[in-house]
Amino acid sequence: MIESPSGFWEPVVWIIAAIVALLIAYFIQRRGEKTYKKGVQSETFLMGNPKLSEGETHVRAHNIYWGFFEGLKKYYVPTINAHTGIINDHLVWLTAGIAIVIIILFIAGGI
Amino acid sequence: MMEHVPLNFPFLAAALLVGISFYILIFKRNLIKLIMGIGMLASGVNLFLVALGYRAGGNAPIYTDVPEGPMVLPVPQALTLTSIVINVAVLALMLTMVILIYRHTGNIDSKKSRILKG
Amino acid sequence: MDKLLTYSPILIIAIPLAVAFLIPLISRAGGKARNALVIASLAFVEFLVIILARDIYLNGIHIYTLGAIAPDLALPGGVMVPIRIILEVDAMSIFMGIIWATVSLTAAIYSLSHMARETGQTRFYTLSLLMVAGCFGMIFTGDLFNLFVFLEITSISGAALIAFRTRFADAVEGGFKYIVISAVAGLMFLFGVGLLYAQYNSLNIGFLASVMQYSMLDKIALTLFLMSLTIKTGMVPLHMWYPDSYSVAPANITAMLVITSHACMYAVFRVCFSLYGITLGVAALGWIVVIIGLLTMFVGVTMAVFQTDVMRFMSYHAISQMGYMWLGVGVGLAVLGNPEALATYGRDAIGGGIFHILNHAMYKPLLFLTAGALYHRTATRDLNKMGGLGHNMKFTLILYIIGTLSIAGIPPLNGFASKFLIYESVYQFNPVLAVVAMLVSIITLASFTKAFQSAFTGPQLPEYKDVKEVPKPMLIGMGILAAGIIFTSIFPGLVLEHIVYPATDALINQAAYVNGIMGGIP
Amino acid sequence: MLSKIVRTAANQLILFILIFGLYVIAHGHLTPGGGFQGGAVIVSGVVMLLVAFSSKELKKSLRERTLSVMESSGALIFIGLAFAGIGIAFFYNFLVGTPIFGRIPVTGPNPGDIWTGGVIPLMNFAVGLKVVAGLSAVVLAMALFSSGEEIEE
Amino acid sequence: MRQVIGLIVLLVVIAFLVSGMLQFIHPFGYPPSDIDDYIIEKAQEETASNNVVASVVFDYRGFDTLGEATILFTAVTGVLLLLRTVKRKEKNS
Repeated sequence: MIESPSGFWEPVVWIIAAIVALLIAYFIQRRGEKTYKKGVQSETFLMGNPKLSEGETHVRAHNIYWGFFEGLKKYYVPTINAHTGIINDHLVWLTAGIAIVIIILFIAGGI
Repeated sequence: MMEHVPLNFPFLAAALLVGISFYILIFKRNLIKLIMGIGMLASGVNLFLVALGYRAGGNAPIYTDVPEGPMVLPVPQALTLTSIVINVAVLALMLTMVILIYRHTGNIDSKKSRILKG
Repeated sequence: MDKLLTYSPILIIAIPLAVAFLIPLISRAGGKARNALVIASLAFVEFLVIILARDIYLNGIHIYTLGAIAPDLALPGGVMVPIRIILEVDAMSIFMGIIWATVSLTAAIYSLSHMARETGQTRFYTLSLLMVAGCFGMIFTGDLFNLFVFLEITSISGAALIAFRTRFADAVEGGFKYIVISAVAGLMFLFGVGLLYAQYNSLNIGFLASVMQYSMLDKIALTLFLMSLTIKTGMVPLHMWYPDSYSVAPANITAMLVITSHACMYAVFRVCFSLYGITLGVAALGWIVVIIGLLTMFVGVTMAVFQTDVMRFMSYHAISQMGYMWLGVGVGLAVLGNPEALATYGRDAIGGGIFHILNHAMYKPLLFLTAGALYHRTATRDLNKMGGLGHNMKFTLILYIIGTLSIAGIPPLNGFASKFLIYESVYQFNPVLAVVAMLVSIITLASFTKAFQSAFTGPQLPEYKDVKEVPKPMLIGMGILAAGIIFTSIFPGLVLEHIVYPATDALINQAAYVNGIMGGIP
Repeated sequence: MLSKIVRTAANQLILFILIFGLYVIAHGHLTPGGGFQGGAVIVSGVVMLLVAFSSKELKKSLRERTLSVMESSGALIFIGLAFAGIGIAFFYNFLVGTPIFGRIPVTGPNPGDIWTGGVIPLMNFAVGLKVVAGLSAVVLAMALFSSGEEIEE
Repeated sequence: MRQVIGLIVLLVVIAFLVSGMLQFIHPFGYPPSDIDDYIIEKAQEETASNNVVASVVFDYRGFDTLGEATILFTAVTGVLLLLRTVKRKEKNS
């Protein structure tokens, strides 16, 4: 039981609710189509083309979210270009961070 | 005896050493020069630490046949000793890794010898 | 028992050190004796940490003065200034200590069979124990220079362990980047320590906090501390070395390195809250940390989406999860000045950040260890070459699913509980921050679904037809962390009340930390 | 493997370097110096031998296994001395006032007495042993590696 | 571009360090010293050693020295770990 300023979170209640929802879904699915033939309808249909071998049908990692990457090229290209694996550039970032933070603290003052 | 040192000269020297070593770390691509820069950075910090402990006209803080007079602070000297040994250890490990990088990639340029990026 | 409790802060640091010095001699007797010694010492350290934690939650801060006439006498001889090195263990320290003891024991059990085929195991275990001791020293010490020394121990052993597989060029490169960054960061930290020593002629955190004036040199020192410690935690934009180094190490070492970066984050909290504390009553530092946290979350997760090296992918996710902690604690730091805001949502924000440290310290090592299990069987880290491994590695699949749901903050797992606290409290500080945090959580789930699909599901690839489940010790090591995740998920309120909020109050309450050292002296 | 003159000179000089290093270690609690400094002096002698003779020759007399055992024992002596005082506190100087190294010098300037310092001289010896073994192991390993020799496990 | 940014931030950092060193720190040779005065005064009867630096290194701050020796041990172990089994790798390849 976590009390937060505007709400609470109790996992046990959530789990019970989830189990109830699963049971309801299961009963709905029980009343579904009875004439489902497993062997035939679960095969991949490739427009009548010859069946591909295993490994060719597996979607490799670099194909997933390709569109996401293409859509955000404006953000991604400069970000990836900033990640030069050169150690000197990392140290430039460190020096720049020191300079920026010290200027901010110097301006902001304090007690 | 350097009783009257103008404008904190040793502290200024330490700060400038740190600055020069940062210049090396930023602009030198040769890994051996990079390690030299880290060594200079460590010597700048050690100079700063040891200069903190100096007391005008002080002797070394060792009572064996010491002449009369004030003694310089012992704690910064102990800190400097520790930091020197730590620096030696770090440099030894870095040089080992540079040897291995040279064995693998054939050069010690931080741009040409990198594999991981992005 | 009582004396053991008195000596436990030093024994927790000194026993791994002594065993590490002993291992090169013991290993003459064979590998089995060495491994048994390592596991036994780590289990004993775990036991000491647990009894010490129980006493601290009951009776408050423990201090241990090294070399004094009485260990719990902080100021011997009636002087007003602490002369010797003092270990000060409060609720926050022991919180990190519980995490570190558990994860190091888990990683050691895992490495029993993950490292079985490698050469140089004796020195591997020696360096692992030195890393354990160094991180415990960082967590428990109350002395700035001592913190620097143990930071260097952790960095050097970590660099040597990252480059453990010297037959690969990228491993050596990652180790070199790690040691260079650590050396520069350590020297910057030492420069800051020198600046504080020049003004107040002391190295003790509690004493310095009692005389801190926030002058110009203090500002320079604060900047050096912040930058030199946050670059070790992989904070954007100083994160670029982080995936390079963490992705090439053996998986059990990466699981430990994640907690060492958490220890550096603990040092940042210690400096900000306990050393400077109320004296920096300006919101500027808090806003700096908050903006850093947002950048860290967003850049980390977006860079992680398209990675194909599984360890590198998880390293970027580690960066992005660090952002949540920076966000929560930064909000608390920004409102440290005004008490009513701190009471309404600041304490909850800091508590959420610290609770997220606990959760992250359980599920991120679990995910790294599952990645190591994949590497153990397929001998590659490239997700493009994997596929259909779930058919044979069912237990690894289940553990990976637990870790994934937890890191993505899916109810009812513990990742959701801490993110819930962070969202709720940050929303009252500034709604935009909470929206960005939720967006980052969604992208996290999406990218982990990608890794899950490409590694475990799909048809059984011909080259992995006869791949087997990983051996038992690795499953046991991962199972301990999974059990911790399940427990924290079912009883979040219990953990929050008894472990997290004491740590939060120990951070906020600076006077208690100072009084732990300075005793009755006003 | 340098010329015969260099090797003979190195054979003679190593004695003096050893004696000077041991003096610096042994008087660490009276004069400037100590375990680290004296150990570094002795390691400079080892480096001189490494330059004069080849690393193959030196490997016959100094083996990494022996060096690592020496280093571990030095570290164990050091942490053991720290543990020995744990009855009062870790790193407590428990030898002050006892017959071995226990005499307390007169306050203020004095000529110095070797039997003072408590555990400090013993710790100096432990650290000196450790530094000698460790740094010579590093130098020897680097020399053997760059000359393509096998480095034992 | 990278050169310009590097130079600018470098100059900013150097300027802050030098200003701190010149203006705000105590004058060279006259440090605040209450801990060190106590140590210089009490070291002889507390640690029975003439060399105050040795008594600080091995008694007052002995834990740092243990860490320092540990760092040396760590570095030596790391070097010997990294330089292992080179011949075997060359044999395999």
